[in-house]
Amino acid sequence: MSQPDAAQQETLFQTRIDAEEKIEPKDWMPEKYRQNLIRQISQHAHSEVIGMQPEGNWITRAPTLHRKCVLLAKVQDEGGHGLYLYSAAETLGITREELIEGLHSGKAKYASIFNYPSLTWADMGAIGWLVDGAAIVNQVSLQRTSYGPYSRGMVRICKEESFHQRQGYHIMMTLARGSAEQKAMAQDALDRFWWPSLMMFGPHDAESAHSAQSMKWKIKRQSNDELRQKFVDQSVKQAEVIGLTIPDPDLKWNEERGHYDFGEIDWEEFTRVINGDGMCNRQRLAHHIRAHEEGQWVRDAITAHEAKQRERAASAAA
Amino acid sequence: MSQPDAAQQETLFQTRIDAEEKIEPKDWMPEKYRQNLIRQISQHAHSEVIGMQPEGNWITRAPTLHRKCVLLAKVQDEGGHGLYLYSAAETLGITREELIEGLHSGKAKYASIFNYPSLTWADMGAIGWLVDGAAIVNQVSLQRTSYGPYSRGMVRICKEESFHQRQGYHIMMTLARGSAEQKAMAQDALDRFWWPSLMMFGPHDAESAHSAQSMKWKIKRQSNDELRQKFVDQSVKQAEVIGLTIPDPDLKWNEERGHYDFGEIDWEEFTRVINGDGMCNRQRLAHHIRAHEEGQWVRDAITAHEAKQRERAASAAA
Amino acid sequence: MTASDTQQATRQYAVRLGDDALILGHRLSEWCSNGPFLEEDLALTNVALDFIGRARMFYGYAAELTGGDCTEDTLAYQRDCREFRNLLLHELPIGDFAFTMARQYLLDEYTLAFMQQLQQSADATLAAIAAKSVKESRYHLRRSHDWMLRLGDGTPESHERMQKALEQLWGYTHELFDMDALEQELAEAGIAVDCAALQPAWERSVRATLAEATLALPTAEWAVRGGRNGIHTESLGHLLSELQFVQRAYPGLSW
Amino acid sequence: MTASDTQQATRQYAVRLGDDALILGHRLSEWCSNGPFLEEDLALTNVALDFIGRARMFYGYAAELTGGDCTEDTLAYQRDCREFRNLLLHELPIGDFAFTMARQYLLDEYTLAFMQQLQQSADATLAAIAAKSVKESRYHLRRSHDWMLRLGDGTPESHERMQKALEQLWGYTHELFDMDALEQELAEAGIAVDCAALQPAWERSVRATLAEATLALPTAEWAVRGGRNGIHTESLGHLLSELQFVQRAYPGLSW
Repeated sequence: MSQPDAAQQETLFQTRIDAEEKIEPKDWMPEKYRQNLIRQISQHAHSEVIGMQPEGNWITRAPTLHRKCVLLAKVQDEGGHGLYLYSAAETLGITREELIEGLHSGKAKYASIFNYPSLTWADMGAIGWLVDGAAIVNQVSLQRTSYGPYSRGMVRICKEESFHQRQGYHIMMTLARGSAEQKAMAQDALDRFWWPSLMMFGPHDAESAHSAQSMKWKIKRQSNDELRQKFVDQSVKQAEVIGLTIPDPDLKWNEERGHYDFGEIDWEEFTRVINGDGMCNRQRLAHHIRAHEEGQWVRDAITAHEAKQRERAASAAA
Repeated sequence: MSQPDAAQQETLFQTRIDAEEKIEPKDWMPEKYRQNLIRQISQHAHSEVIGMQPEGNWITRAPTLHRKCVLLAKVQDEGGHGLYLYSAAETLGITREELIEGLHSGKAKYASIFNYPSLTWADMGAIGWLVDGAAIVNQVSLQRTSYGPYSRGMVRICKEESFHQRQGYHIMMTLARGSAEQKAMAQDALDRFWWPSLMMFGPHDAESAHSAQSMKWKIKRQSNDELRQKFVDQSVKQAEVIGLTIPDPDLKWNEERGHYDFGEIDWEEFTRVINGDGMCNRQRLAHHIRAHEEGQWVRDAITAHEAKQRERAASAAA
Repeated sequence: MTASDTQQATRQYAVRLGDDALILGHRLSEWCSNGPFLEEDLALTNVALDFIGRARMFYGYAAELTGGDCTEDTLAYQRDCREFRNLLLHELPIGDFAFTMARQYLLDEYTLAFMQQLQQSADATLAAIAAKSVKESRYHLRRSHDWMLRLGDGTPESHERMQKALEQLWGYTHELFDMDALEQELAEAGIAVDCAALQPAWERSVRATLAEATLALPTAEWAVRGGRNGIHTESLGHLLSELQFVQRAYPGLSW
Repeated sequence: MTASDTQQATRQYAVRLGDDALILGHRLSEWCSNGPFLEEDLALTNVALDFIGRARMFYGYAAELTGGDCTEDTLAYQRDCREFRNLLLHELPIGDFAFTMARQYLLDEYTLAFMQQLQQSADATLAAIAAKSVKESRYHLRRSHDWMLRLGDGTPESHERMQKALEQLWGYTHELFDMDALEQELAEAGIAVDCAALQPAWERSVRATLAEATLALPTAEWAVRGGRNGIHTESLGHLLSELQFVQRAYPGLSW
């Protein structure tokens, strides 16, 4: 049987995509599809892992033992998501070590929201409510992504994330119903995290570099602006319930569209933070690199120990 | 002129001592006198330096800016005392590096009181009042020690220490007159530091290994027990003034002796702590060793820079 | 002891055990996002969570025995250094990964045996907490025991780090087996564990593990004690300033 | 501005300058008993003392302008992270000795020039504090400048550490020269320093020193800002939990 040529394969591939079939690791796929997926999954994985830092920053200072346990479990879940996602990326023929190198060299990105510092306990609420909230909107959509392992990872992750979002919202609610100081703390956290959360969905569709092809390949299923709108709509109501004010004077219900209109995002800030001028860009990477380097001797010890074990097993068998 | 033989020199030396003449660095002195002095001065110097740790432990947590400044200045003074004393020791033909090696190897000792942890802010009061207080009693006596550089160092140090003692006492007074919690904190600090302060004067005269010879050479001018009694007498009154209770049921005024009688010291604890089972023995040494090792590259840089400077000066002159 | 004496003593005992768990849990939680690789990061966080959960159970019981406004949180957040009663081994700063794992191993051997005994307590609540803890501790011990082998019998560097950690920790282990009057009385009443009795088996297990891990049993004779009397290392105060910050800065609120 | 506006703005300005001094002083004080040798330990402590003393003067003045129960200590001990207004460079963790010294040098160049200007302030109290600060800062600068040369032009290791420290610090220096509306208005009233105007001379001095120290001026373009708006690095909260512990744990008492 002759090999189908590249064009045939590509057509076949697109037919499968169009038929909503899932692509699996051993299936043929265009190199750009593979690269695009690696980029997206690795960014997603790194986001989960780097996202452990701003929340990890409050574990030792959580105000009650109950909140401390919930936060610890949450951060652990996020690391777990990072693990699934690294595994999903590995099915595309890249190693964990390569993925980490990409992060450390700056070649691979992570969600820019984690370049904002977590400054008060209320930030644990805002991050859970808004950042996880935005992530879920995106991830729910990605449950239908065309690559099988990624899609299945999203299903699993979505369940946990919605739990996290409720916990974050509950922190905000408790603060908003607390003392004047606590309410101010909650409002301040909302003020700081609102716009960066909207930025999480990426540039407007018209300006989005990877969007068109990703939509065609069904790596992405909904556009940045559609997802952002969905997030705004749900968040406005949630803010109202607990009496916090979304920091956007242009926000108002548009009866005709059936959606909230909202103000323009400060894309200059978006670019500035992505390009390295966020409060924590350097800190986040330096932290990850330091921990990785400090762990080298531990990883070496495991390798050495396993080699010794194998040798012993071999000489016992001989 | 023939060299006087050793016995003659030793007689001459003792005559000078007996006449209250100060021995200066270039004077002849018995080797054991020199060794004895190095041991004592280095122990004294190391005590000043290691003593910076328990107080340094509260600089970042001092409860008012005023107290913070006073404590910073105090710790700085102590380091300064360490410097004078290292210099005094160096006049006896030992280098700073050798002195520090002695400390790190455990050959040289420091005052065992610094093996107790500083656990509350009141400990800054108790250390100033009692530990510096005990040190002063000893140092006032040492102002008349027979070795010139040591004696002059003591004069200079005594002035500052009495200032420190007043500051420590003032902290205790403020706490003792404060809330019930504060008063309890002060009493607790007194309870923990009282007995170790009495131990600072060393074993009873009868058991003191170096005492007889040191007294004869006038390295020491008063016995351990005399000095301890003096300290007890002054401290009892000071405690009364601020309404704190010295933790010794046997303490009572002895009209006949004109001194306070006091209970027996727990010499087992004394030995235990000196021999390494104090709360902080390992921590104090490890801290000093770590800082010293971490500073190696800095000291190397100074040496290298100075060498470069000299070379440049030489080639400019050539 | 009268019933009220017993209750008061049991309360103190529960606080002690809560303090042990909270402070060790706190130290372990400091590893979050600092582990040598992601799986281990999560495992450490997971163990931290077990210990903080355990602290909540012991404190919850102590609060119940205390009555009034006392809660697990007042116990955790409103006592200063001198009131904490944890054994010192739990509070030592985390050090490097070898130090953390050596401490964990030494404590896991102890804690598993301790909780197995406490399951037999005449106090039903303590026995129930212990039953839950035994399961966790078994898993903790399997993990830390594996690490002893991997690091002890790994590279020369890991071996050296592990040996050094053991030397630094050893003097703090003796206190684990001390019985003071309170625990003596409670042990006689069938409530507390006779931890002095745990020492021989503990030492046998530790010896066997170290031998397998090609590590030497520390020989330097030193012992530091004080935790059960509220005499701590200087690190505890710093830990508490962090742990308690929010509650101290904004007292009396709900979170 | 009305007189009352001016007073309110001056108060805020004094708090900003107090925050700069306190937070840097705190960081320097962390070196106590951790310096590379005893003389340097004392010198660092001494500089720390100058800065904390300076903080007291600025806070004292701010407290006077505030009235009521406000004191230097309520300003230092009763505000949380978001209320602190120090420029970020002051709060960064101490790092190694090269990092501390490079930070100190960059700030000493700035602070000396700043205080020389502030001496001319129409506000007599600020001018007087500045006059005292100028003397101290001259000494600080002499010291940190020497260290730049010694470490930059010392061993390969010290050179590398110093270069790395400069790279890590550089993005935080831009904020030193920002003027917001408050400072703009106060500068127009002759009270505040026009710090934007200090930049050219600062950069000339820094260039000259780095050249002499065989160090390269960092070229990476990045800038982090936020201190004057209470947006801080995550390190500040931890610093405050330590700094404020006693006052937070035992509120409302005299010490």
